[in-house]
Amino acid sequence: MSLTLEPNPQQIKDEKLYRTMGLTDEEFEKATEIIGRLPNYTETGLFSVMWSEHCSYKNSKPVLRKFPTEGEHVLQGPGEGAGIVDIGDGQAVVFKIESHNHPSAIEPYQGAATGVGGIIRDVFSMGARPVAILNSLRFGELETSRVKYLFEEVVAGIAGYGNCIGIPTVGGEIQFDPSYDGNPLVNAMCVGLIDHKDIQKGQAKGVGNTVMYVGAKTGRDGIHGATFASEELSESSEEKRPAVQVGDPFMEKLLLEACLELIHNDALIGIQDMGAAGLTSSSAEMASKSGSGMEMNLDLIPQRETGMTPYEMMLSESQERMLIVVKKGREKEIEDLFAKYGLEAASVGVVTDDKMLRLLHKGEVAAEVPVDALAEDAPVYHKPSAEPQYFRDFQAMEPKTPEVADYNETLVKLLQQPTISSKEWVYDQYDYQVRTNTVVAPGSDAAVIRLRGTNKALAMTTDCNSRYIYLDPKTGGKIAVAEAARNIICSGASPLAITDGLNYGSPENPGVFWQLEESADGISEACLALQSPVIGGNVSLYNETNGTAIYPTPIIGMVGLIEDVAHITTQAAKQAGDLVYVIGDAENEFGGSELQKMTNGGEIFGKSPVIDLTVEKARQDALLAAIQTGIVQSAHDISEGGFAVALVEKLFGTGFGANVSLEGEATAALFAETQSRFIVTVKAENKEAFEAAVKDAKHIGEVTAEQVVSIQVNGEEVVQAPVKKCEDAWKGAIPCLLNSEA
Amino acid sequence: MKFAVIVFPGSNCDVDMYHAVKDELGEQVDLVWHDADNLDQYDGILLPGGFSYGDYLRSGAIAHMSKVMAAVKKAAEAGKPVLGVCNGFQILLESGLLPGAMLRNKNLKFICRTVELAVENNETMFTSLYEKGEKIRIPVAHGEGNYYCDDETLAKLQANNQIAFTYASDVNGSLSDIAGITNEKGNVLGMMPHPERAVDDLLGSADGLKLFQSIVKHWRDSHVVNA
Amino acid sequence: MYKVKVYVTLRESVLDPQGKAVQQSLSSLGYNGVEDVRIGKYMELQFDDTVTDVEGTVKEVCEKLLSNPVIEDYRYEIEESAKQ
Amino acid sequence: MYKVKVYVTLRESVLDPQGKAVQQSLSSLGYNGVEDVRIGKYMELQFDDTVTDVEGTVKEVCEKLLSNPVIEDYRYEIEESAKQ
Ligand SMILES: Nc1ncnc2c1ncn2[C@@H]1O[C@H](COP(=O)(O)OP(=O)(O)O)[C@@H](O)[C@H]1O
Ligand SMILES: [Mg+2]
Repeated sequence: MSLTLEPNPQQIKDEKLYRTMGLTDEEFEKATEIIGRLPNYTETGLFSVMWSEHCSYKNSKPVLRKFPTEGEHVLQGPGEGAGIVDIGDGQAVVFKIESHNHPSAIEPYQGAATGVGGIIRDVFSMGARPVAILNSLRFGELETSRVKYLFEEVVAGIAGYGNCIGIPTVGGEIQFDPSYDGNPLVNAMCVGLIDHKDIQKGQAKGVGNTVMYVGAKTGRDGIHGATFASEELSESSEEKRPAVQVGDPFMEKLLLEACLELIHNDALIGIQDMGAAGLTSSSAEMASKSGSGMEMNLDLIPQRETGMTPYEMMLSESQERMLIVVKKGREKEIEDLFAKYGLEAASVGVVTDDKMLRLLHKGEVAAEVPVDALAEDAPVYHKPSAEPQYFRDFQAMEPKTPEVADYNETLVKLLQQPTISSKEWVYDQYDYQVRTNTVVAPGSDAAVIRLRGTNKALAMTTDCNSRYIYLDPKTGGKIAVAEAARNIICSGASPLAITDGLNYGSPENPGVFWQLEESADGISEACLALQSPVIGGNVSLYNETNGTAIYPTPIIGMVGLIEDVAHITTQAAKQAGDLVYVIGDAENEFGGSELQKMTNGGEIFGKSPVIDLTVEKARQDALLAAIQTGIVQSAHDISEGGFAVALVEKLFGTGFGANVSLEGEATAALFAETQSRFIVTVKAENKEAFEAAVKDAKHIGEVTAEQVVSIQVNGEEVVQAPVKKCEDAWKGAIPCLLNSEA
Repeated sequence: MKFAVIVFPGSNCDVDMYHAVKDELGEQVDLVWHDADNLDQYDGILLPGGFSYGDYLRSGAIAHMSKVMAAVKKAAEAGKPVLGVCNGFQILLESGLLPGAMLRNKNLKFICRTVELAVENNETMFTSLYEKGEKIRIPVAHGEGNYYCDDETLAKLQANNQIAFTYASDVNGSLSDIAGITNEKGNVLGMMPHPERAVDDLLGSADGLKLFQSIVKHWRDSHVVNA
Repeated sequence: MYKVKVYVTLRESVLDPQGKAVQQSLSSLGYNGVEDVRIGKYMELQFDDTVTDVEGTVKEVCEKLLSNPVIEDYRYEIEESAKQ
Repeated sequence: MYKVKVYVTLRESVLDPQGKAVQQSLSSLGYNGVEDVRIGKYMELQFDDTVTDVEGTVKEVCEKLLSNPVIEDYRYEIEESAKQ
């Protein structure tokens, strides 16, 4: 094979070759200082991937420290593969979100597929059985053939991986906006279940214990993926990009079952998945966390290609691999366990006590670096942050109500906006039922998974309206958490905790860094107010194309607990004659709204809606209590598109209509996106009980047998439309955009 | 009655099938690994859905070469009920226990939704508790469920009453809307829809339960006669 | 060492949904002259020197595994390749 | 009329899970001499006589639609075929 001659340490320094790997001059100097000599090529590579933003969070760490991470039920906060929350009866729920934005921009099918594969490994490496997958996607407008291609392939990739491995994809969210044109966002979240006694850690303890490599062989794919993810996309990304990683969900299914068997074997000391920066991060982090060192013989690494160098092996991001540490002398048992699943388990190294990562290759020491230097002691930067001018301009604007001539027509057009329209085209491709626990499938506010053998269930959702966050990061951050919580509450669950996927532009831009800081503050405040700590997350920076950043997009993945399956509630109306209530009044708030975007040529401006977390919390508590006493037939939060959209969404697929009367200014009453609001239906016989339970609920009308939606404002009928007409518009929008000529 | 659920590498509806039989039907059931060579102790064989061997190459192609398939054939020849659902159906087709083959869905996409089926033949050991023509709601979840066979085979299927279920309206492009077929003897059923996903009203439908109950009824009846 | 190329194609009588979709999207891209598209599989197998009856083995694996005779045809080419 | 045969294969360094699964299954069936299997696509396109630059068109559609240049390579053969 090719005999590439690696540059020697002096050349790396003189020709500043470390820069092409993503290290700055200062970082290279710091690395040199730490090891007391010039690093060789492999060592430079180790530093460059481990000190990339993706692995070290060097730019975002100061921001992440702000999040409230503790709570009564939290068993494992940020730091391990995924966070863990107690749900009683000796069980716990494990979950985390992760981004795969840059790989998906290059090869959308495989990028999305391997994103799903990666987050699943994070969950089962904790010892948990993955039970559900969610996703959160952002694309440009569905207008160009490139965006349509990205959208179709990303969805197919998520489906391809999740369906094959047999974990139901139960929910998600999608927004379309020009800011994501060249840089789509693909975030995947996985939820798992575990018994407390089975919780695993990525640790390398016990000098002399054996380090084993299990799963797929190592190839040259994805080398420098972590660094790649920490730079903005540009023309030159084309050449720089690593060989694309291809997902093998069948391999991962075997690995999953084998690892879940492995955790019951007392020979196992620690386990960690090889995600970003592959062998480098898993080995260095396991050793560093345990205060130990590790020595590996790279000749023993299972290799898919011939002639691989230490640099290539250590930086490869081949998928479906795990690093484990087992008790010395028990290796054969482990090999046999994996062999049953047709998998290879190779002993590749030992745990040492010298806190060094030492790599042997063909009888020589190929690299020798302190593990802490790679893992814990990565540099941390406090980037300058500055409030951007656009924010001041928006804040100075007076609220403006969009012009609406025909309310019926506007409602139908809103339903056709791809961000609002039905996502059935998407979730029809996901097996959301496999494992037969999905009680509430995609299509309602939050998905619900029952916990077999108990009377409990879990509700889960992903949410983030990035337009509000762009207009006002702090308020938008609060709203994202509050909206996730509303979806959880509407399903009959109380929020347990969140995971956050922070997607932003370049942190070198003070305006972007300010967005990151402000929105993190908003998220933190809402987490405290709504008692839902952050148990883990992911940061993806440098989401820019040719210098233009995406909207700041901190996706909130939230999981809630349903105490009794009898509390499970969906958004759909249940029966004619039921009373319709609205909780919360509309204000003249259109900044970042769907109506504003639609009537203003796709542009948004002004102030985002405001949110009062005390009011939010009080309403959520009251509604949940009412749901738990069994007097609520259906509940739905009011989000994009406002009241009218939420109302018709409640009627789709039910065979019912509704007749309601509102007060106030018609455009706001119908389409404003004022926060902390819900629409609820209640049986007539429960009128008093419900009104006593939810003080600020207003009775506004009835569910009707006639399949027409009729809305009066101040006594005048402003909307009168067959539900079927609305539903067709809503369902047909995405297929129609995909089929139309680019 | 004692069932075997065969587990191939990559099966993923095996536990669903297991729970349907154990929890909802209340019968005995074991998960049996694909390298087993003897199924004599079982009264009914269930081939679950999923992606055996990733469904790489063709769905069911690699699995049909597994060691256990010889024992499945033996059970089929002995007249025991053999049910293949989704990937299990594809494996039965690949192994020749049922005629025809699967093509990719007409829209080339994976389809997951609950669909309406019509019971075409209620005189099989799998369908006796349904009415003829009964409409039932059962979920589908597949990418290659577009059933194909040549004209001669189709004529035979029809003449022998081997079409057990059809889709009430087109789902994936299947010939004659075929959703499930039996072998000539009537003791091997393959179907793309998942009856094991429809055994509990909490999850939206329990219409699949009668299929499993029919199997048990047939077994009880024939064992009472034999006794 | 032998390099074996196997071509698996859908039988003429069998509808090819994927081929049809490709043909349609070609025509919507303006390539109207493409009348028909059929999509099959192309496989490359490396046989080492331990295999004595290469042709017999190829036929066997094509029939048993690589193709499904109900819907597919296969053909193959065997090339002797230099030892690496 | 032209019959165009297009072969699309995964690039060398790209993992081929399908090929790997087939190779393993062959070896577990006792065909140990099959060292490596790679699976790609084989397509047949019928061009009618309205297409003037067949080769140029083939290249174009291969790059735009038939192959994914990020992970795949393609090659093609053009055969003149009798009018039907
Ligand atoms: N990418 C996706 N994958 C799976 N389900 C999705 C996806 N996008 C939206 N959905 C589902 O469609 C429904 C409506 O989504 P959305 O409008 O975002 O709801 P909400 O506004 O209540 O958060 C939800 O059930 C959601 O889970
Ligand atoms: Mg909602």
